[in-house]
Amino acid sequence: MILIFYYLFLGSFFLEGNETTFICILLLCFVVEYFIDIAKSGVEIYMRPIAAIKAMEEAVGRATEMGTPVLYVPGISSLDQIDTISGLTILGHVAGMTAEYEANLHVPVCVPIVMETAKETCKEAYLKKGRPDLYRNDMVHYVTDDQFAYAAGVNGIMLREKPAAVFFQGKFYAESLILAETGNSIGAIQIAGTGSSSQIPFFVTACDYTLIGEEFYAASAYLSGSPEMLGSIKGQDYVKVCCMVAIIVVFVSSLLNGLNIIDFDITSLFRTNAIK
Amino acid sequence: MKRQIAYFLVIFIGFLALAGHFINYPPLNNFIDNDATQWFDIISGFAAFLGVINLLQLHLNKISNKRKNYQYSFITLLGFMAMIVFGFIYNGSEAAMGPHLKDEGSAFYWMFQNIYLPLGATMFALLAFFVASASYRAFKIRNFEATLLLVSGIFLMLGRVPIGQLIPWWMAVEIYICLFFAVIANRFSDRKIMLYCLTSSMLVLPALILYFDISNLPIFKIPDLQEWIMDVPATAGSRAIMIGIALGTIAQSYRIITGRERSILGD
Amino acid sequence: MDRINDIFIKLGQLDRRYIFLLIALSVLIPLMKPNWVNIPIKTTNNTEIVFNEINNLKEGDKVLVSFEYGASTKPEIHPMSVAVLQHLFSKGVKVYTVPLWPEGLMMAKYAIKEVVESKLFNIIEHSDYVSLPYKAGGEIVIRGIATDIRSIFTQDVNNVLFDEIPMMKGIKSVADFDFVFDLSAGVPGNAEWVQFACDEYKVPLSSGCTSIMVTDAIPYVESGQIRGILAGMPGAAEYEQMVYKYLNDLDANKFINKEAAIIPGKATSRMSAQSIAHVLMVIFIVFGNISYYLLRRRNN
Amino acid sequence: MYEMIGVWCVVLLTLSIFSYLYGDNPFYKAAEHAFVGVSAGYIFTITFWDTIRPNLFGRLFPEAIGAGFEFDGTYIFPLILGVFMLFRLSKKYDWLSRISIAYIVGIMAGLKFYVFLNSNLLTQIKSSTVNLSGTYFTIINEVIILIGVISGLVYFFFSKEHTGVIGKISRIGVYFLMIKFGASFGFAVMGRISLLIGRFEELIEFSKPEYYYSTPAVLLFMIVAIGYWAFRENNSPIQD
Repeated sequence: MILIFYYLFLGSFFLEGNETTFICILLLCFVVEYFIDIAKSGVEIYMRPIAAIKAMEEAVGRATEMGTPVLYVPGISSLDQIDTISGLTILGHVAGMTAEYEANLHVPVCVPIVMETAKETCKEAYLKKGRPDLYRNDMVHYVTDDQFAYAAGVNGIMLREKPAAVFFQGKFYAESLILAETGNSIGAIQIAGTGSSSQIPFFVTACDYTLIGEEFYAASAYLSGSPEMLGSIKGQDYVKVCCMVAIIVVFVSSLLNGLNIIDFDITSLFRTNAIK
Repeated sequence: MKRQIAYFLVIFIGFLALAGHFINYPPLNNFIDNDATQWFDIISGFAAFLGVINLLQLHLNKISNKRKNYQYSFITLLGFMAMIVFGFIYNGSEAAMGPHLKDEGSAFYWMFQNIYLPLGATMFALLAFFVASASYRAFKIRNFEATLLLVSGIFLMLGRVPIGQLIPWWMAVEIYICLFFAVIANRFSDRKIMLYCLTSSMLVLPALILYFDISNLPIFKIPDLQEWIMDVPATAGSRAIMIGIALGTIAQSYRIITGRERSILGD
Repeated sequence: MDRINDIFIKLGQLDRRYIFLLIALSVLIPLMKPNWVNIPIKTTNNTEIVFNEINNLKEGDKVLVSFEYGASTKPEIHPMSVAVLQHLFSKGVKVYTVPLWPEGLMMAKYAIKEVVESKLFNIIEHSDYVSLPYKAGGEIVIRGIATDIRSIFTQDVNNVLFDEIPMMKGIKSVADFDFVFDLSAGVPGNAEWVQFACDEYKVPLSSGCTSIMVTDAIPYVESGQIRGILAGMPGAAEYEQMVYKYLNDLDANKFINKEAAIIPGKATSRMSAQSIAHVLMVIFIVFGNISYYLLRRRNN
Repeated sequence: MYEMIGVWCVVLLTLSIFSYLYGDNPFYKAAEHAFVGVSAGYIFTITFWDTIRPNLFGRLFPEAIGAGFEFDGTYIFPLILGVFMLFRLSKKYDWLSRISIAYIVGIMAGLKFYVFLNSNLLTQIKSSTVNLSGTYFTIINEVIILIGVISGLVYFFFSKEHTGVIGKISRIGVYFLMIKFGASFGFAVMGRISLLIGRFEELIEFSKPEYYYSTPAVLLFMIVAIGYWAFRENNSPIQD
């Protein structure tokens, strides 16, 4: 229905050149919504255990036992990166854990607007666990906007407070290795998660657990455990299958094209005229 | 009610931003293309003010409570105030206020050049040391995965400097053999047998290669092998990660703009 | 045997501060004493292409050199800039510098200053070289240079109007240049020069870039859209040596002042520092593994 | 004069940061705190002069500011949203700031949705074509890439147990990921060492007589001071 409507008004009401993207979005919405519906109807959804997510509670527990704070680093980007938003959603869950365990949470932040959002997230998390008394306004504080100055500041916090559990969840750049190595040298349990593909190797080698790429974005849904969210993850898996099929189709068709068996350039389908 | 407004706004704005890419309505397209991110910058600019207040609060608190290491907070406050004074009050150069930030004669530029830049560059350079200690610790032949990490790391390090070009083919062969045995070392129950196998293959294989005259195959040149690792398996790996990240981002955005992921607004 | 094993295991548990110290020395010594370590540098094909392209330029040709790097990437790129400028001036080529990064302005200034102060060449500003100011906009500036340079720039870096600069006469767009050389460390960089200017207007382009960028640029080099490439520190060292040899072998001509000393560039000693540090790290890794192996066997 | 002070400043700060490699010490602490303060001030100043003033006020009061923009009344909205942000400071109206945050989260989620779908997902799928005009070697390489991408994606399956066939394929995917990580690592080594070279060259330059041997002087002073602190700490009965 929507598709017919779309093609009917293509050019006048809709921009031309974006057809493939539009169809992909429709397909994606449909698949995800379908699985959310299934999950809502009460069907049990299997989720593969991810070690890093399981370890989060353990790490908070250990920090509580040792009487040291839990350090949570939400990356150095602003809210314009989905990574930062994902990091903050995970922060919501971690703050819930620290509220339960009565552990001390410490969140140094690099960007003021992220600080305000993180404060909001933590406050609500404590409220929801029924421990608003434990929330302090200085749990979340601003360090500085500069990448390496922030790294230096967080380094200092790690060296002097010696947190037993350190979370790195967000968008990281070159400073990732400085942070992870310092955390490693003070012997903290480190759990990292990032979508910055060039920084994943450093986290993998210096941290105890790492959420790699896609796992990181799914972590919040995992932690929430609500059928709606789990359903969306299942839907995401099926979108992935579609992608794999598409890759194989592209490969095979270009193979056939090269052998002159068919005469159709499939890449022409992927034309996109982005407004950027 | 107050909360509902925020949720509603996320959903409304999210779909508006998405629709801006498809609906043919120039003001909307223009907004999505330029103004939307400008607005974001402006709002974060206002938030910067909050950051400053927070910073001052934190350090003044530290000083007034005489918490541990409070003396250093004076340095932070001093540095901060100096930048603000040089940025808004004292100029020092002939340029007007505003452009003076980038004028070589201004006090602000002096601070930038002699304090801010060297500190940043040196923190950055610390990475050279950390990358060394991290690789020392991480590149251990624990299992097959770790070995792959090590192999591609080492070949990249060697293949990209002139020394890599000086490594002759037979040495490359010996390196391969050693690596191979390092991986399968645990399969041998007797150490002697392993050593015999190792030495014999170290002698026989180069001889075989010489006999068949295939010593100038690219695989025996570290720089060429390095290039292949970069171009083929590493490309495959990074493409898989990239697609994964794209899917994760898309799904997360979808959860946000359909109002399902709310923990960021505290739910 | 056991004693040797002990030594290895001890080595494996070395405090990381010793590693730091060794890394520092491995970088510091080749930098301070370049003569102590002399690793022969083999020139690669891509560097030779760049050298030959520039070598084929004639007296009076106009070359645009674009600066897109800053302080953090200066060790890698700056030696290329100096060597390229030396090579160009020795051929009597007219050089136009344009920065596309804010810091590129300073870098261009330093590079020109270094070459002028070496007193090796008989060059005068505004008749042999001219520096354009920095304009924000990245690829928009490239596009502007490609179509109408005067829509973007009206004066040089010292606020001298183009009409008063003899060598700006007849320069309207990128097509009026005989060659473009791009020194880049990111975006905008050589990819933008290919896409927005040189490909369309058929101006030959070469580039020098950081080692991290090379993988992205290689497709353009293979297709000939970029003519050869100086790849990171190794590329800089290779090119520098070629230029050094070329200047030494050169007979005196009217562009070059043979009485001045020809100073070898810095990339070569930096390259030995880099090589030594890499080898040291590989040695660390090997030792680490031996000790790990021995330790694991002992614990079994 | 100012230049000479600048040089000594650079040397002192550079060496103070490097002293962290030995361990946490007062020099590093001082440099770290100075860096935090200066950078916060720097960014705040730059944000005002380069963003707020030209992009916001330059559009609302084009004549007074002269940033080259025409009057644009819609920019009253970011002004309002920005002021809402400042309501964080009030206890009563701090809920208003949520509206600003909601705007940002919504707009970024919407924009990234499209951008990632287009430029990462679709172009990556598109680039998996094979070019038959190459040699056998390149075709084999293309096939290896295909296998790597598919198996790597299988590793990211969340709703399937990694056992049996899926487990085996995802293991192959992990191998490819590991090779990629190793390669990034090797690359990083290269780039980072060149940064260190840059810093060391500056320090070497500043140890010349025309700078009054700044580097060795500062270095010596720091070694003595750190040694003295270490000595005192070892002897003092109370340790913190």
